[in-house]
Amino acid sequence: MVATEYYVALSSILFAIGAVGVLTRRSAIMVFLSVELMLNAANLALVAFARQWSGAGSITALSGQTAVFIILALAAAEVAVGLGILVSIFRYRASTDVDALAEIRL
Amino acid sequence: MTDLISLAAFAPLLALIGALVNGLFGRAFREPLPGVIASLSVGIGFLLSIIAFFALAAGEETRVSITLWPYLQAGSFELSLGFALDRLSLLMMLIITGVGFLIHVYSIGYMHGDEGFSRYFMGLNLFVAAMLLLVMADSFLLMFVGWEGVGICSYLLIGFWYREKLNADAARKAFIVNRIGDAGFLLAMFLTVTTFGTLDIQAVNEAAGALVFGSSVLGVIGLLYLLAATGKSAQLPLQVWLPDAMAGPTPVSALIHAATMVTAGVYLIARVAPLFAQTPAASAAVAWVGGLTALIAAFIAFSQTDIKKILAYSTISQLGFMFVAVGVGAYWVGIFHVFTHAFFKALLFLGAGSVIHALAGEQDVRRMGGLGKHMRVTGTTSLIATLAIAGVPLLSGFFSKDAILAHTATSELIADYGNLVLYAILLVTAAMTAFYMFRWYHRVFAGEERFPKKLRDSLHESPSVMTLPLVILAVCSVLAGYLGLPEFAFPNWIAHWLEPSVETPVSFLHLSTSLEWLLIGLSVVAAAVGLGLGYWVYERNRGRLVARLEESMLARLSRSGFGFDALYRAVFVEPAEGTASGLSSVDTDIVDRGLRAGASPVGLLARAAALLQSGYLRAYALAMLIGVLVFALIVSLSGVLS
Amino acid sequence: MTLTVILIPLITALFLFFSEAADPLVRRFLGLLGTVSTFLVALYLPGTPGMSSLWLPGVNVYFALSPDGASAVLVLVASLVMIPTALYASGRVERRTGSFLALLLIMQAGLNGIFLAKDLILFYLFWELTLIPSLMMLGIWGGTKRRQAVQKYLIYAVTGSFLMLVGMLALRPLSGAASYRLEDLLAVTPALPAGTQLWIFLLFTLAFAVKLPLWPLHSWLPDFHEQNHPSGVADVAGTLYKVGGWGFFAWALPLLPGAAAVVAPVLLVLAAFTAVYAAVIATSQTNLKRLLAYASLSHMGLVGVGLFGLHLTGLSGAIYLLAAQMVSTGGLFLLSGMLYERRKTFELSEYGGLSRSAPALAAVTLFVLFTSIGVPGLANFPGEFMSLLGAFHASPWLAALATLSVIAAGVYGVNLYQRLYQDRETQPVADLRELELAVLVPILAGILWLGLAPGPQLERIEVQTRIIAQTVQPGEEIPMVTLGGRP
Amino acid sequence: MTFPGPDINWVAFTPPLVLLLTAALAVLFALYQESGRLTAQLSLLGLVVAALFNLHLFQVVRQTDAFTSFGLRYLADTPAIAFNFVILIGTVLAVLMSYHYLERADLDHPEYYPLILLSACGAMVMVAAGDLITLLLGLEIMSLAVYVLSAWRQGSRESEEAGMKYFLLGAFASAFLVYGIALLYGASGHFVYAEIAAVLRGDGFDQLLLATLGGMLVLAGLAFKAALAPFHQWAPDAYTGAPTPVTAFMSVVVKAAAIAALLRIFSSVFPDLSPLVGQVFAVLVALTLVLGNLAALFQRGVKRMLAYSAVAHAGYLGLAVLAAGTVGTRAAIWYLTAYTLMNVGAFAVLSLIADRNDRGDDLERFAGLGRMKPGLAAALTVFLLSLAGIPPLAGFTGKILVFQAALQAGYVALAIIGIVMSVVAVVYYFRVVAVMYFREPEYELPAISSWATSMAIVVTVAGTVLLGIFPGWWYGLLQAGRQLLAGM
Repeated sequence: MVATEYYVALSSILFAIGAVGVLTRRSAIMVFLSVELMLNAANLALVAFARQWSGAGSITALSGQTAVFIILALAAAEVAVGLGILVSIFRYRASTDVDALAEIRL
Repeated sequence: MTDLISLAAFAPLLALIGALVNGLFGRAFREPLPGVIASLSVGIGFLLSIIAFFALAAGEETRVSITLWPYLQAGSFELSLGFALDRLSLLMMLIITGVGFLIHVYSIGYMHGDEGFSRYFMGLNLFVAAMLLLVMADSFLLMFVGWEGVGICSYLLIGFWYREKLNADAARKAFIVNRIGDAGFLLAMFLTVTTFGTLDIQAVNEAAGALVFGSSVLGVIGLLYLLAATGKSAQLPLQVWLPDAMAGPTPVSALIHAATMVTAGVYLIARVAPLFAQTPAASAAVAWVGGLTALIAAFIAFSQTDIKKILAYSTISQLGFMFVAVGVGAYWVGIFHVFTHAFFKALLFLGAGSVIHALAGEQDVRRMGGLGKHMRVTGTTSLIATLAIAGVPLLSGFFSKDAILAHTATSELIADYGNLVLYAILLVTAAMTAFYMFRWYHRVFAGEERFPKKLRDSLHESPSVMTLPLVILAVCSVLAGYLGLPEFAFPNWIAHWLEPSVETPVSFLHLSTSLEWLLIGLSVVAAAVGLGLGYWVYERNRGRLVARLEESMLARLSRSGFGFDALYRAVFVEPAEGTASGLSSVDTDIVDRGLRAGASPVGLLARAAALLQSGYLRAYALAMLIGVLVFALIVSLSGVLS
Repeated sequence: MTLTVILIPLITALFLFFSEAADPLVRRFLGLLGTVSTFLVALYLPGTPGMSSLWLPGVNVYFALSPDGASAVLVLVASLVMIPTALYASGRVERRTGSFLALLLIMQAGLNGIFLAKDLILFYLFWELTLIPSLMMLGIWGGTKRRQAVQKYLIYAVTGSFLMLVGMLALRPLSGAASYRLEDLLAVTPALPAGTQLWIFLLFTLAFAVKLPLWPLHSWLPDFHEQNHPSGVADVAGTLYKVGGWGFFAWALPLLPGAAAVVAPVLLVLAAFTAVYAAVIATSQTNLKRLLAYASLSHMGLVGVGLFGLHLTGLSGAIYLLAAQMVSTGGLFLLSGMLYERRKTFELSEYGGLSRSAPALAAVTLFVLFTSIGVPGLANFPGEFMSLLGAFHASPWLAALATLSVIAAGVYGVNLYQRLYQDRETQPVADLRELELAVLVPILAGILWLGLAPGPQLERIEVQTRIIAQTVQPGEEIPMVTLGGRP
Repeated sequence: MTFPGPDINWVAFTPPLVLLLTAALAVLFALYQESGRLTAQLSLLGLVVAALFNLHLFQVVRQTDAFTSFGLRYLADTPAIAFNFVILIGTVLAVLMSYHYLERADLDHPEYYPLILLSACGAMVMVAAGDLITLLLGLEIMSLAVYVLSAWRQGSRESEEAGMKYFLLGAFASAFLVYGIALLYGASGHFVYAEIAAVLRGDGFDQLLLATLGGMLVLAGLAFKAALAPFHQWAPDAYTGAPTPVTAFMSVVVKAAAIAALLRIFSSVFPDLSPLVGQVFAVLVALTLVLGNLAALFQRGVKRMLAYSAVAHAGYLGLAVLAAGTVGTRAAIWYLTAYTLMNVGAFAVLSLIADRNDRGDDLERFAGLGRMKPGLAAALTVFLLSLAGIPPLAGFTGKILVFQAALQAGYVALAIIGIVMSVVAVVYYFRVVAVMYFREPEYELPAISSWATSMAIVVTVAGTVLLGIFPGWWYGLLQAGRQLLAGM
């Protein structure tokens, strides 16, 4: 059986990639997708931990797994709202460049 | 008896009421009324003082305390305002109210027609009230109330004709110089409290008597009181204000700057005689200050040309004599000279006032002369006063001055501090006094008429309201001395009278009768030399010698008042003004700017903080990520370290 | 009863805010009604019971007021000064008089609160509350450079007071006191460790030194006075609001005696220096209001001298001087307003010889000036004397230094009088008007009252003085002074 | 495997439930409406009903005991109920502010009010959350609605920029939060605060590093919502760009919920983590106080100044959070109550002065306001002075409480930093007052009349003043009943 540490390591790498993506991509869509990657990295960690805790008691293990479902649902809701705003912006600016969103400053 | 003595306590109140009435309603009164009110208030005070005086003389007790009301009182704090009427203070009261009354009456004539008539009498009455307070006080604090009070009245009256800048300047100078002395008085009180725990004069005197002879704290207290006294009595180094103070109306000069206020310093030292008797050092300082002042002022008086300034320097010089007296431990002698001086100096000033009145304001003796013929009463009375102050035997000044000389020569208190040198100085000064007073009289009343011819016809003797006081004062100037005939051969009333008030263990060398007569003879010689020299220089030599000496160093030194004004201007006034304006710019430019500069980094930081908000989303994300990474780093490091 | 001296001005202020459209006489009546009735209540205040009710339960702040001792004295004197001040304001402030009077009365309420508060946080509340009306008066009715003056004043005042708040708030948790009430704090705070006492005391000092004010934290003062409304009314209020000395006296010294003993010598040096420094600067001022500002700064230096000598006599004297200078300095500012009304300037070079056309004004000015420079028999003297005497016990040399300010005071006092009223006569001016006379009578009465019979008020002040003396030097016998009578 | 039946205590979450139902109903109405007036009125009704339920809940809690639902996942104790009141007040005020504003700004769409209600509902869930997942749910319900609201001004570059920034950064922060939750779960095996704390305190616990790391990430996620530096940078921009009523709503309700969550976590889970967490949080608070206040100092736009000031106030709340579990919780609630009143009040006045597109909030525009609109100027003065912490207004008492809390927790240096920054704050708040009263009018202001906004202003002024003079009443209520998780 693969040790939990490996899953967690993988998840943290995914999380880091997501974070770097947020910082480096200029397209709002790509930024958002990077965030999704980070959320799913967390989901991976949760699942891995849930398996680790499966010996400790049914509720403990299950709660981790159910949390993943809730987070998935939340991510989906975020997509809905985020894309809505994005579309609205795109309609007026014809661009999704986040660096263009710098008119309010100082 | 006590009740009769206590009547005197109403004297200052009466004067105060007089001042209030004139101050509030004076402008509504017609001319003589304010003067009458003022004179009456002082005159009644004089009567009360006389009653109290005789009551005290007749009674058993030598001191009556009257408590007015508690002043500073809280818990064991206690300071009641109260009067102490004893032989010394009652004598002073007699002088103040008596001479004061005469001068008030004189002023009715002198100030005739002045637009500030009622204001003048308000000031004069207020002065009498304050001066009475000063001498009647039973504590240093109340004495200080009077002390500052007379200073303020002096200020008001010197600057009476305030629209002349010179007069206002003179008043200001007098006030400020006096304030220096007052600061000394304050410090003296502080040290008195910390040393004795009380400000009650009698208690301090008793406690001081119990302290070690010559203890340094007593010396310091003595020196501080001396500082106070030099301010009020125009002694070195604070004498500079008195000549300028002549800017006030002449009766004011007579009352305040000759007869009463300026003697407050002498009174103060006599009042704390037991304290000074315990400290030869401070006493010697008093005596030496007095001696040097007497000499220098007499020297300056030689060359003055203002009829009043000559008298002012004479006053300073005579006050020097008094200081010597109280400095050598002869306290009653000091008061005795205060007493006689009050008459003849007031008389001299009033005479001068009469002259100025007659000459329509002329004050320069170079434009006078020969006035005796035109103003017989003024001339005669002035002559009496001149002879009295010159120390001509059998007149009052002779007795008091001789007593000072004799006691200086025989003082044991300051025997270690060169009392014989001091005696020599005083003897010379006595001769000088006779000389310059002769000059004064001669320049004004005798010799050729140097005033403008057109004045000649209008020349007149002053009205009787002015001459009557002159006559009374002249009589006193003759007789006052007989109250204090030389002790060794004659009955001396004043020494006996004052003894309970100024009793100290100070003793004087007991001389043989012939030596005493020798000392008297020396005094007579000094007066004679001075007068004779004066006669020769001004009558026989017709001033030619003087004219030749006019440009000599000494003459210039004398004319410039020994250069004190210039010196003080350069050493104190200008540096002080410079410091003031310098500090003023330091305050706005350095202190203020400095604090503002201290706050300026806040402004820079604020702009920097605003700049952090770049507007770029990815920069914000970076900041968040850095935050999280730093968190993680801290946690991991702590994990590794632990 | 105690609360009424705060409520009356507040309620009057409320009416005044809405009196802008009313007849000027209505405003004057309201102003007089508020101030006079406050004064009357203040007269009966000493000896009445205080109040104490829980105000903020979480941190145990009590709404505790008590008119004991010095509190009642200061309330009484401040209320007296407020009567002529309000009266004069009603006649001299041209724009939005109602609001001005309202702010004035709010200040009065705040001041009374400052003096009466017996809870540390409540004290702070009133302390800060009073700042706002004072700022508004300066900002709305002030001169052309008022905004700079406001900013400076605000920053100085707030920096000090906010830091003090930290010290105050720390006091209870660190000492374990039951509440912020004075009595509860007094029971435990003197036992705090020296280090703790020290930093809290320093925070207190910052605020109180700004408001005393003490060199070098005084820079706001000259600008504050120079820029305030030319009637001088706001300056009077500002003068009453110089309550730093009260802060030290009522709170910092008794609560933190250990630190007080350490810091007071330093503060004594600063205070003595301030007294002389300001008096010397005053001699060179050519603007009437700046001159008065520095003169009052010098007085506050003397208040400090009395306080930091930590001696019974000086402590009582300092508070007495604080009360007395309210009347004398207040009177001078009102007189400056009257002069301004005649000449439309504060530059002394524009004045001269006014004594001829306005003798009564001249006489009153001289009288108040003499009071201000500490002439005995008048209001300032007893306090000044006792302050210096107290300091003399602690340090004769510093007291002597501070005494030099007496001389400098003489200089600026008579200089000022000469430049205003003596010398060559300038354009004649009107003498005192009826309103002005009415304004000045209470001031003169106050000067005589405080100058001639300080005994009863000093007795009240001493109640608190003893507390300080006992906590600062426990066990040590305070040398009692018999200033007169036979020991 | 046995599954215990759900332990649902419906009374415990009646207030958010009412809001949820009202929101749903309002959305239905919205389908048939052009104007938002009806939905606004319905929302107000719902809010009032929710408040009544909350009041009832409060009475029950005072008389009996705090109660829970879903195990320890939903807590209805005194703090939660008090927070509910704060949220309800903030929401009512925001609705009142929006009532005429939306019409004037041409933003009047009926969906606006349901979104506000949903957001408030999410905030209430967050406040009551007793476990990390409930917390996350509440946070997302609240945030998603607010993202939309801040971008409400369609076609406005600022508003859309605000919405987009807020959304993207918010999602980014949520990722941290979620990852933190995962790590905490990994370390302890639980999501419920009480259970996590029990595990952490248990014998043989050896995952402190992992748990602390998780705690830090959770902290970062919540710090974002509370706008604590360095996670605050979205706030000034979003606050500036969003329509003013939304800004007001965000700055109080979102902040209240985030602070509530922080308080719960700080009083249950964090005490058992490494003490580093507290220290790191203190640094965040200090940073927030410094950056927020300093950046506000030179702002020319009043709205942006208030935006930065809102950041700064997160710092003051942070002072109370440091003392969570003891006096801190009550201090924070009290402060938030005052803050809600004065901050919304200030924005409400601003909305009556600025142009319809929120432009024209320059300082110069306020010149002479004291003369032109004395009532508005006086109200704004009250709010600004209260924000500055000047007695006897509510902000002053709040300041006393939070500083007292921080000092009691031993953070003396932090308190001094905070108070120094308060001095800076007084300067920028008072500058507005000075401009209003000390200068002559320069601009012609639009004549805007709105009874709803005026009512909001009257209520907030009254609240700010009364709460300042009589602070004991509300604080006394906060002391009643029990605080769950405290001191665990």
